[in-house]
Amino acid sequence: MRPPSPSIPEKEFIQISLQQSLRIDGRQMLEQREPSITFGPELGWVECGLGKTKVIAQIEAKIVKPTPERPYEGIITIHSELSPMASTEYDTGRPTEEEVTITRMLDKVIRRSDTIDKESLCILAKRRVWHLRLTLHFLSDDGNMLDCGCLAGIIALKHFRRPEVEVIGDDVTIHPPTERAPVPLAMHHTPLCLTFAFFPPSPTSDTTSALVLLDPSYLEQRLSTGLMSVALNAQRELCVVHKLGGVPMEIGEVMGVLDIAVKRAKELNRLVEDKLEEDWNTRKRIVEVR
Amino acid sequence: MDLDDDEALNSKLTCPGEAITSSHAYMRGHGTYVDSDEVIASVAGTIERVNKLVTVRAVHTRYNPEVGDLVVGRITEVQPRRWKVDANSRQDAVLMLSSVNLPGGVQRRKLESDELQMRNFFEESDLLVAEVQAFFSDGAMSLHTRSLKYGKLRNGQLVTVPPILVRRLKSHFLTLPCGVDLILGLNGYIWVSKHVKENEQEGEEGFDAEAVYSNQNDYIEEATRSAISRVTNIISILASHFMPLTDVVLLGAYEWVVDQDYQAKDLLQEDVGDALVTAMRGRT
Amino acid sequence: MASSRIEVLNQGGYRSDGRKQHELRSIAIDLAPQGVADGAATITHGLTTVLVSVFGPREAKLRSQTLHDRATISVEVGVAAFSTGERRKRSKGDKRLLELASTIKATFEPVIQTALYPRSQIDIYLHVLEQDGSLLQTCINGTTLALINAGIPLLDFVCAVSGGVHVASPLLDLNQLEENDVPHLTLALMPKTKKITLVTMETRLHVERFEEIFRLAARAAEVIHQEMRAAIRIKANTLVASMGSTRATVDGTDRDGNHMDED
Amino acid sequence: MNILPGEQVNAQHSKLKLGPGLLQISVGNASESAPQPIIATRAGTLKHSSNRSKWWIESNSRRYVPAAQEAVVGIVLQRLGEGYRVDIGTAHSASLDSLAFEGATKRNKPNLKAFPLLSFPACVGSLVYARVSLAHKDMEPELECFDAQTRKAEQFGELKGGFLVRCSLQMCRNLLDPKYFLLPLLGVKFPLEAAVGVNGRVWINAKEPKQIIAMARCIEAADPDGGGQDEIATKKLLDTLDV
Repeated sequence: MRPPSPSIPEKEFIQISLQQSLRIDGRQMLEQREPSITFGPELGWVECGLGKTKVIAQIEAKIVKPTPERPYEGIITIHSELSPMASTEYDTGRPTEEEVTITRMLDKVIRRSDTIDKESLCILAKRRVWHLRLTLHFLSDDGNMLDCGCLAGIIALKHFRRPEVEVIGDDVTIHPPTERAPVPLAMHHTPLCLTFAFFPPSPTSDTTSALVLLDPSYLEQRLSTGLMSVALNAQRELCVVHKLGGVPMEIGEVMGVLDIAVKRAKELNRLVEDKLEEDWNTRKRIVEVR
Repeated sequence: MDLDDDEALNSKLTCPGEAITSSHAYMRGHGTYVDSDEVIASVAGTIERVNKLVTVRAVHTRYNPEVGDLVVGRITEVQPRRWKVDANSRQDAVLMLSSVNLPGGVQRRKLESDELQMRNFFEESDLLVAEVQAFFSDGAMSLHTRSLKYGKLRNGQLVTVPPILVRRLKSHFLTLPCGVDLILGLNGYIWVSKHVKENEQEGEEGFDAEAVYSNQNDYIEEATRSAISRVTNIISILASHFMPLTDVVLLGAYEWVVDQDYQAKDLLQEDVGDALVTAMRGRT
Repeated sequence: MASSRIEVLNQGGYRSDGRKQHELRSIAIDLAPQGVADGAATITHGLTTVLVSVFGPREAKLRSQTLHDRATISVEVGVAAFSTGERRKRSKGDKRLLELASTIKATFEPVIQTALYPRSQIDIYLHVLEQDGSLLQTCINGTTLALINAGIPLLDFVCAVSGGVHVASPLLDLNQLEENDVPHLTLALMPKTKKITLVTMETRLHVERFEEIFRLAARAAEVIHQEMRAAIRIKANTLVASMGSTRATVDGTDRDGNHMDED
Repeated sequence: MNILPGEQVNAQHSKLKLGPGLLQISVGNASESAPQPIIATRAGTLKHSSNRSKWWIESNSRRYVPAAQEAVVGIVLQRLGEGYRVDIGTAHSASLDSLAFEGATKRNKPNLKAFPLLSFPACVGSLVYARVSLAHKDMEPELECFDAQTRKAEQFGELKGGFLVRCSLQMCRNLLDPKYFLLPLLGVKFPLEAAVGVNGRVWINAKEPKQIIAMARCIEAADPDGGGQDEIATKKLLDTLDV
């Protein structure tokens, strides 16, 4: 059975407290839940959490024949499915609208924004390319699975190292990690996804502009009058802007949200880099010894 | 906008999102909403004003029921003690078992056995004529057939038109001189059938259960059959040209068709249809 | 989709199809009824054509899907196999079509006054007949027209337009060729409040560039609104005139100097 | 004593009563000297009454299994002809009769249409505080909003305003324990209201939204299945919350 929609007192209380800029979990309106990032023993395995929302991302690489349309490019596929494990709201079978949104957004953020230099994944034109397979497991849903999933996916890509290959003529030699240090993927940029939720302003206030909050929790996401997701990198380049319906906003408001996103993306990017470096420092010793 | 100019306000067209007037001076009615002290249209149609009430009547919309309306409907579902009836409205209408006349006299009490044999009275896809009795809290309408004029329909065919074209008339039961009866449902469903003579319409005493809930058509003559199709085609043509259907128009149209000696199938030709509409326009 | 050798914008400031940078493609709107639909519209932007039928508000088919306090909206998008240069059949479960449908649904949910029709359902069926870029724009504009045609109460028109940036020059109403080549966005605007209900962009673009095209597209949406409104008014006028009940003046424009005509 | 599923429990009494988490299984013929063995079906702490006649396992979970006479907080899902469907977090939704309210009797049943609307204008999405009047494994649970003997509302009925917190079942039982530290700790800071359902839902109310938020966060922090903080840590958290 699907859980019932939030009750009237919950709905009213969230609205009243947000009008006073108070959030149930004690955050500021534009504060993101501190992402928890745990790396697995293997490279390219990461568990990422925002509050109780948890996603595992994992990367596998294998060598395949390229598609005839793009003989010089590697292949990236993303596999994600919301199972009833994340929340009783999701069912196996026909995908829900949220699932469609999440998978499409992941595709746009990670694949279509040219994150990975696909040509660098080519080993031997028309014959051998790398096929990267990114699998996302959504473990639990406490709101904003999209940001969490994107973050996990991007970090996993940055964390991953593929074995080095050597091409002499038509001969391809794959060096196992024990022989030569594996190489990181060539990435153009690091897009990060930030989701904002909107709530109607207090009826007593003068403004008609909506209340904006970052990184909605489950309840906030369910009760909001609209969501807007922005994926961008630390270089102030927007990759995806996604505001589907929901409360209408003025142009200025939209630009205001984008400005906030630009600032937050820089901070988040810093955090991701720090975490990766920290993890790498613990591993470097082992890799170099070999 | 000049609000004192009643003529202008009454005959003006508007579109969704267009401000009509101030919400301080006027009250908002159907087809409008209020935002920042303005009454704004939410449908495309004509602005109508009754005293301080401003409404916008959509040009084309589904049927909006009102109590006392005569409707023609089709049974969609049989449920415990009630039937669901499609009446071209936003929800299926409800016909309670207690709102129909049962065989054996008007005063007969409902028995539990009646609940078990509801399909003997009406079953899925049966057509009926009824009156809107009341509304439920969620806006669904409740129908009744507790008059000898109402009940199951047979001996004819249904034609559907936009509901706005059926105007409120003194009587929605019309009889054309060609032996055809018409029931103009306000929901845009029109029943065209063989004429039943007055004295054959069951009186209080001669309440004929068999006939009322019968699923069998009477014998219909060739001439009546072609008259029925002719009338049906006339209605379709008038509706496709968005002509309101009144008794006068329908009678006139039928006469015109007979005068011009057109058969039912001739009416399907576009030029004949256009000529018919032009002729009718000229009269009104 | 090999990148074309045709210039997106040539030195004379013309685009591949001969348009200027800010020029929209021709718009054709047909509001004639289609079958038994309560409202229908066929809209063409250049060589992109979408046919929209709206049914309802009517009894919901599945009782489990009804909402006790408002109407549910369902949207389905179909694509004709012949609509693109390459004949290709899209399955119903195609993620892109599902996304398009859920985008349209989310766009119209806050605009349709669903609270007026508890327990009912409004079905919107779109069929793409021709594709040459700006598909979402065409779908949204067509849906707005079909909903108005069906007499379903809306807070306002929803007018969508696409835009892109070639090097540093903003372009409006992109065709397929441009869409493949330049970063592009689609936005939908409610003309009365000039507020944005939808904005979607899926290619890399600097924030400053984004703002420029964003503001430009918002103005273009208002121009499209004029076209759509004129079509609705002409249709309404003809219907009202043929009903003969009210003596409406048969002209597409109104005389009260509405504030939406300012631009 | 901690116990795991499958472990045998040495419970013996002439009038033995088994509570949740214990099961008597049938193995061959039972006799006076060798009664049928009793095993645990849940992990938890084995408890028994002082005279060793009643045995049960206390454990923490989030899924509520209804038991008669327990107070629960539910969400109204639907209005039916004669009552309401209420979600109380169980496998099946519960039913609440419109007659199960203070003042509603069979006699004024003709007024049914108007009456429950006045006393209990619950629409879909409202919260109710009710008591489980029927809990049977083969039937859907039934609720009532009065004391069956006195027919008085006691404290049951619709919960207006406030906020709903979800927590583990153990936390609910803790909150119901008058010796538990949390509610007195909060009560010192500001006046508050709380309706604790044993189904893992607690309705809380106070004057200021930030006080309600403080309550919600403290319950979350002290929940053995959540933050698991003790009195000192919870007090520290509360002191940072500016209430």
